[in-house]
Amino acid sequence: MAHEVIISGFGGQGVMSLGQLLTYAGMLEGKNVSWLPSYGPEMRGGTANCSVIITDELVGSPIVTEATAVIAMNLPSLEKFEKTILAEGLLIINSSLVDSKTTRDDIDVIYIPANEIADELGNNRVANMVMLGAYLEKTRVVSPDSIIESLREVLGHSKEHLVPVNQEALKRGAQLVKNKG
Amino acid sequence: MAHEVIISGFGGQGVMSLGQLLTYAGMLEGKNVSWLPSYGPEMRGGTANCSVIITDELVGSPIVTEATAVIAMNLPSLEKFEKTILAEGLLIINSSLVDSKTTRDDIDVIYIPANEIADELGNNRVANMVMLGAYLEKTRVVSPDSIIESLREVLGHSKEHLVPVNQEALKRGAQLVKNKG
Amino acid sequence: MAKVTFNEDLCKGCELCTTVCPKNIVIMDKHRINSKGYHPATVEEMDKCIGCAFCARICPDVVIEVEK
Amino acid sequence: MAKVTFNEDLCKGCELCTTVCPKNIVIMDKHRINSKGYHPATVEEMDKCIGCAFCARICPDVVIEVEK
Amino acid sequence: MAKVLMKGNEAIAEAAIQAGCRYFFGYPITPQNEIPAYMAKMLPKVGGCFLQAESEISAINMVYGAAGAGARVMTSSSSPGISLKQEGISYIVGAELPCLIVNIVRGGPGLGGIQPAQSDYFQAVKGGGHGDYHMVVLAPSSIQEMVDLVTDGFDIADKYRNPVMILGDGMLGQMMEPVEFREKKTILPEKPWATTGNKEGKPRNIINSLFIDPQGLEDHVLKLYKKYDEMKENEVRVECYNCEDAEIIIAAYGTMARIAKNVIQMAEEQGIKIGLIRPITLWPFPVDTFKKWADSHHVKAFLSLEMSMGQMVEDIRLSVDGAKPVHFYGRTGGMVPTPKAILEEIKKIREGI
Amino acid sequence: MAKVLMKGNEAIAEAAIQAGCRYFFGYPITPQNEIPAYMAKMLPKVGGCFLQAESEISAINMVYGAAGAGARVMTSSSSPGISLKQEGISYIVGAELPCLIVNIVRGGPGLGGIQPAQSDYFQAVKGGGHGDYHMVVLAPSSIQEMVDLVTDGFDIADKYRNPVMILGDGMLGQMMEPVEFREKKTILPEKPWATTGNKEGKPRNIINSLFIDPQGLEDHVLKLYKKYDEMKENEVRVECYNCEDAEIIIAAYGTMARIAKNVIQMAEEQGIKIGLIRPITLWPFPVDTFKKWADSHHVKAFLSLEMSMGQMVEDIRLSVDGAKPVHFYGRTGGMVPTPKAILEEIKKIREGI
Amino acid sequence: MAKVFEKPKALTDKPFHYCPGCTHGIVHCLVAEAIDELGIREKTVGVAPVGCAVFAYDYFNCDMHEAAHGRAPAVATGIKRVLPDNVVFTYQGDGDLASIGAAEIVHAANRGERLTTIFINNAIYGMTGGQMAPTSLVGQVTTTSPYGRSADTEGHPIRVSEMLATLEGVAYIERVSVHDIKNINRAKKAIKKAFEIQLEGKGFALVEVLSTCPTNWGMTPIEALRWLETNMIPYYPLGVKKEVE
Amino acid sequence: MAKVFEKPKALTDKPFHYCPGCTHGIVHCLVAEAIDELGIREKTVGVAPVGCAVFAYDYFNCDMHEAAHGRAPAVATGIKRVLPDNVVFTYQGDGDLASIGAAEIVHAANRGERLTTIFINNAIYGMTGGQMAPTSLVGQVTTTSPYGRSADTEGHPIRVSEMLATLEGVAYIERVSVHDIKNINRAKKAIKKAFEIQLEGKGFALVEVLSTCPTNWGMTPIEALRWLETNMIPYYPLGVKKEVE
Ligand SMILES: Cc1ncc(C[n+]2csc(CCOP(=O)(O)OP(=O)(O)O)c2C)c(N)n1
Ligand SMILES: Cc1ncc(C[n+]2csc(CCOP(=O)(O)OP(=O)(O)O)c2C)c(N)n1
Ligand code: SF4
Ligand code: SF4
Ligand code: SF4
Ligand code: SF4
Ligand code: SF4
Ligand code: SF4
Ligand SMILES: [Mg+2]
Ligand SMILES: [Mg+2]
Repeated sequence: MAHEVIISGFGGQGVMSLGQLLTYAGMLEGKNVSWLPSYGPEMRGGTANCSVIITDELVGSPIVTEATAVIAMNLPSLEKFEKTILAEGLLIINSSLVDSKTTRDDIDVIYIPANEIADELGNNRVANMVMLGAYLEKTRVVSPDSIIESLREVLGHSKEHLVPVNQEALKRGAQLVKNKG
Repeated sequence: MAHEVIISGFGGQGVMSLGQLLTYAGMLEGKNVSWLPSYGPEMRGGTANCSVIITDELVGSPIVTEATAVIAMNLPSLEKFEKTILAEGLLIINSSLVDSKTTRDDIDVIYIPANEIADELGNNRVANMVMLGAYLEKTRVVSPDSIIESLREVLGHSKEHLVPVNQEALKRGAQLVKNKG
Repeated sequence: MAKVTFNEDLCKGCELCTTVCPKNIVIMDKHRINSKGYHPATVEEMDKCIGCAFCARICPDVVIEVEK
Repeated sequence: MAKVTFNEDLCKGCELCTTVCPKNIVIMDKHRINSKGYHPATVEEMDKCIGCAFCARICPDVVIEVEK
Repeated sequence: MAKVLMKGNEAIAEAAIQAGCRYFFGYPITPQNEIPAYMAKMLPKVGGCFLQAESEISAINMVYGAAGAGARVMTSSSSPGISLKQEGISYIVGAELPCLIVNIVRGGPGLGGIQPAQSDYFQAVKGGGHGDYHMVVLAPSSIQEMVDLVTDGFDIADKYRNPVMILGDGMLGQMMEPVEFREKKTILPEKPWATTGNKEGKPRNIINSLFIDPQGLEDHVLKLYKKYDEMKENEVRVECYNCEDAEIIIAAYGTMARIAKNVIQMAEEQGIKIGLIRPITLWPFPVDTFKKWADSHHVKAFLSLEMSMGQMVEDIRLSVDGAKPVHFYGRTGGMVPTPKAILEEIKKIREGI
Repeated sequence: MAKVLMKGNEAIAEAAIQAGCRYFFGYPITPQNEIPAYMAKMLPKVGGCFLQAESEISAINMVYGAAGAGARVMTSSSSPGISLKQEGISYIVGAELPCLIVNIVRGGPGLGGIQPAQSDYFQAVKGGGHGDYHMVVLAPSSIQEMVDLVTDGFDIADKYRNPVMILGDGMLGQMMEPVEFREKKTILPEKPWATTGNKEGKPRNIINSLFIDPQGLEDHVLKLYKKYDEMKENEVRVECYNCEDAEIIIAAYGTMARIAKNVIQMAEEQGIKIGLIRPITLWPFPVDTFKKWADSHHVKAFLSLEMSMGQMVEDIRLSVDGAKPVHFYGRTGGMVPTPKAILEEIKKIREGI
Repeated sequence: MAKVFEKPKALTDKPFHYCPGCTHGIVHCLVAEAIDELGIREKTVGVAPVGCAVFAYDYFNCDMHEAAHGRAPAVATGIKRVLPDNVVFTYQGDGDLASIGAAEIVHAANRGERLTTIFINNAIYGMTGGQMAPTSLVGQVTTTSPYGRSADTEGHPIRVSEMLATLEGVAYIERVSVHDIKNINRAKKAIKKAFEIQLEGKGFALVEVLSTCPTNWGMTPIEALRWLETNMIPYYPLGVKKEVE
Repeated sequence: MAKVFEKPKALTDKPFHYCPGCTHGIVHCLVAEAIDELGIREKTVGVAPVGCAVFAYDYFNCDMHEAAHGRAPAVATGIKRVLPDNVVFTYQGDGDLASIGAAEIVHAANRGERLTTIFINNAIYGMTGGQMAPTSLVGQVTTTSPYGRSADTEGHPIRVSEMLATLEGVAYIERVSVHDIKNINRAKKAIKKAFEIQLEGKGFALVEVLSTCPTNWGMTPIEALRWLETNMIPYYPLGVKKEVE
């Protein structure tokens, strides 16, 4: 199956790097992958997003116009992208920052208080990893191990100490889904 | 008949303005005319030339590649252009500056000691007009009056005093041809 | 008496205004978030304001109006 | 004793060399015309030449060689 | 008015002044230097302004500013200088400003040479600058036509708010021919969009080509292309000469078209029927004219004659669309094809038919 | 080597370094800024030199100097910046210097926008600069291909002593894909013509594009065109995908070709047979490939898909030469056609057949 | 109560798109106030650069041109030659004015064009994401000087005002800063004067404003003001560089 | 007898195409002598401009590049960065260097590129037939200033050396003239020094040479030298404008 995901949020919430980790992991698992960022001056303080495709088929356009999943880290992201989700697709909302609910009733929705969990973990920069944990648990696109391997690759040796907290964040996100499911 | 003339000499010998006068006169007489200068850095101190076409037909290319006449004010001009003259065409050589004779025997050649005559007239800048006088007498392309009218146009009122010497130069050139013919 | 008014939704929370107030009364309102997603600047003890307009002068987003 | 030599065919008759000779011996040869069509510069009273090379120094066309 | 004998370059300049052009920004380059020289002399006398810019880039951007301020304005240059203006031209199109740009083409590429050439055809008609855009490109082949097209060029520019280019060459710029300046009242159009100051109550005028939202930019480009469709509808100009029962039709513009006429005469003397299609607008290209003649049974082939390595020939092939063979003959780098050589070429084509 | 995930822009830079490029001169512009940033970081580590020039014009002229001095050298920019380089490109061609020029295209004309576009096609393949010339223009459609073509581009440039352009777009520059850097020994060719100093006894080397005698310039241009003929012979690259028994053949390059593959898949699911010709060299254009398929009875029509207002479509028409209808569909200004809309377009064409 | 500070009339209602704490906004306000105080809004034509201030045409409430990168002085020259009685100003960044547009500014200044130029020196290319500017300080890390600007290979930062002050056509050049209230007030005076110089037809006027780019400097806005004060001012001395009577 | 003056080895045998009395020829000779005296011919790469000296590549007996109009400093930068151990010089006219190429020279100078620039200021565009240069004097009649250059509309002539001397990267700038023997000898020293500065790696070096253009000034060569002396030198003071130790 082709996974076509949009990850979106404020600049600084780590949406770009989240997408890259996911793409990297897909590559490690031998899938065909692509990652495409939004770019432009609207990024200045505004929202940023990226499209990730992980598939066994060939990747044509890297643009995701019909998403199998959307990870919305803030309200503008939800508003902008919920309509792009395919019927029976997945929407993961960061309920720490988003009060609203989705208006779609033909999709699967998960609310994750990502910032709160990240705060609990003592590092609010891993909110994105909590979201990713949930996404992986739900879709099993790639294994969390591949994500951690990717993370090691990206962080480099000097930041090896950050791996455990990220690992933990992934787990907590997954846990939430398991509990609900 | 179409007259296609090349006028050539050192920069400063007035070959460009000679060509323009002839063209102007042709226009005054209701002919179709064109004037085309050589241009480029080789003019710097080197030779300059222009092509003049006076015809009742339409003027196509303003380039003269097969000349009905060549007016050669100096040696390099003779060497460069004598071969472009049509059989039975006309070559007028400024014998004041050109020692050599032409190598062509299928054309009409006139030798005019233009600078000497101009010196006699007390103005060595009218050597070109002496040559023109000869050319007109030979070909009757336009009338000397039209040339003078053109000259008046070009010189403007302030230089009206130069008209007589030019007129005289034309005559002297014509005279030489008459004497020979 | 003087008064400062914040066009709050324009505030980007840069905090520059807080550094120039001679009365030290301009603060960031950590309890609120404006439509842009920032904690906006505000004045709590308005009575201390002398209307010097320093806060307005340095605000890059022309958020502040001052009356005296 | 000094000697100046003109690579005559390169001369453009600009006359600059004639203005700098301390001995005033560089002149334009009005009787000859070189292949370029100019009256070339020349020295007539070579024995007066002191080999200062001023004429060569100012010549823009490197026409002149000087020996001493 | 009486005929006067004028150099092409000077005629362009005089025609521009008579057409109400009062601003000229340019930078020297051979073989078009008579244009700025004439402007420098004459513009101050009619209350205009000539300014030699520090470069071609500055010149085209001064034109941008002056055009935006509502002036009838022009610039001129030759090949390398026109290359430098490409960004500016793209901006002027994008901001929908009218102006006249003259290219007196010389041989390229690089510093090349200074003799006449037609090797900037692609640059002029396909767009040497970035983005989707077009300019009306006018190719006079006599000094009289140069004068007439300068006037028309300004009007077309104003009508569509788009730059217009005159594509000449060193020969047309340097040669002299009789020319008549037809008495014509120039009525400059109102330009309510010009930035002449924002009086209270009026909307502000903004000269701009930035559309950060891609949908906005696409809409803008579509608007430009609507204008291009109108230009294709209204502005195509072409001369057909001797085409009726011609066996081979030459296509040539500008200087080349003059030479083509000599060829036609020579051919006629030898009993060969040759016609000429002379595009006067190189863009919009006279596609329909070519189509029409391509459909005539007597026309066996086309021959594009160029002072370049084969550029216009592509537009002819696109127009003829395979209906008849389209041949090419050209010289480049400042070399001008001779009527004789062209006739040889034609004879070869006839043998092949 | 193992696969790595890389942004297109960074992949270009890394590929260049691996291909032995040690000199980069450029000027910032979105969406290609990752190229200079990568070069700034990496070149000093391999003994090379990165220099941010004061402008695109300076950058291309620094490239001219460095290439003449014998270096493997590149520059990159995006649309408005590439317009500014046109004079320089024409000089580099004229002086027969090898270099790589990258254009990560964005929407135009003018300042336009910064989203991906293909509207600089004409500029790249027809020659945005003055004079008769060509460049090999390579259009990758994946990051892996970008890497491969950068290497090949340098080699082609050296082989013919002519600049080579990589024509990408904002999407290819910004996206990430897995890429493998194939182990390849770079053997830089000898450049005896380079100006590295004139040792006694050797002939002097002169880098120049001026030929003041028109016959000399024409001879030079003919020499260039001989090289272009060789390039047409040797360097054409094209991918045919699904063309066997296709009813309609899409032509698309770069990003558009990726989307075309989605369309083909969608169409297949609906029982419609669509093929794709993907020119990899936009110049020399794969004329013969188009001719070949145009002659197949099963092919009813071609459709040029572009992120521009219809530019490559002209080269397709020239190739097909009337044998089959050639349609066009495009979006511009940063808008990217969706597979759905394209399929609609295809269905309309099928109805018309 | 009277208004002692409100949004100038010469600014539109459009909110600025600048990053939080970016001093472009302060300078916009000063320019607008000068226009208001001189009562010239209706006859002013502004020229926006390519740089973070590219949308200045949306902010200044007068007729505006958007110029190509670096070419604002040429565009403004074209406008001013056509409309000598209007007031024309340009607003340019340091990449725009000092790098790609170096020839244009030198020549507009040398010609003594009656223009008012606001030159924002923030020692970086803001809009394109933080590349080295000709004005970046030695040692400053940017995306294109990742090891810090090296005087040896990239040269020292260019002092544009000092360089232009050598030109005859220049009537007025001053360098100011906006890192605190005192300096903002001085900047305001300078900007107003630069318009007055144009109104008096004296020649070319330019105000260089030392500015911040918190985003690409990687600092908070407050840190950025301090960095400006501590690092930029010593290298770029404030004050009048030229003034003709 | 020994040769006290002969054609330098660093000149080819090709006769110059310059007009009679044009001082371009004198300066060529001085440059070639400096190269000979320093023994650097084999490692020197020259860059010719677009201007009357466009054919300099035919005259200097070393490897040469012909640059686009105004871009010689950029071309030279490209060469020098690739060949830091070679000696690179440019030869540019005043249209080339001071007008179209203003940005390139300012930035090459500011970067302190190790280049030697010979700048021929003849107050006119020679090659294109006598248009106004940025260095043309006020009142000077040219084809594009037919009523004489007006300071009011065209600005005062630009003093490039003084302007560039404000830049940190400049190691040496001197203005010289070639209107008489004494000055030619001074010019020779300056040109040689400008090469030495490069050999020592000190930074950017430029020698501005006041020159004549008898053809476009409409004077005899001798008159032209006097005009230079009487009119140009008072406006363009000779001497060292900058020199670092
Ligand atoms: C011809 C051209 N080159 C480059 C660019 C890309 N570009 C846009 S803004 C900019 C520089 C901005 O820096 P600066 O002028 O200092 O303004 P700031 O953003 O710092 O205010 C550049 C290089 C462009 N748009 N056009
Ligand atoms: C891009 C470009 N613009 C203009 C020209 C035309 N051009 C050739 S030389 C020249 C100026 C020459 O003047 P200068 O640099 O002062 O040199 P000089 O001839 O006086 O020695 C110009 C404008 C050109 N070749 N290329
Ligand atoms: S006006 Fe002055 S005193 Fe009042 S809040 Fe602002 S800065 Fe403080
Ligand atoms: S200066 Fe303005 S934008 Fe910044 S915090 Fe204060 S009010 Fe908000
Ligand atoms: S070397 Fe000196 S003395 Fe001799 S001719 Fe020349 S200038 Fe005169
Ligand atoms: S200076 Fe040289 S070119 Fe001039 S006249 Fe003397 S020898 Fe001849
Ligand atoms: S990037 Fe820098 S200059 Fe641009 S708006 Fe942001 S802070 Fe201001
Ligand atoms: S035109 Fe002037 S500068 Fe050029 S060669 Fe002649 S005299 Fe010298
Ligand atoms: Mg900046
Ligand atoms: Mg000059």
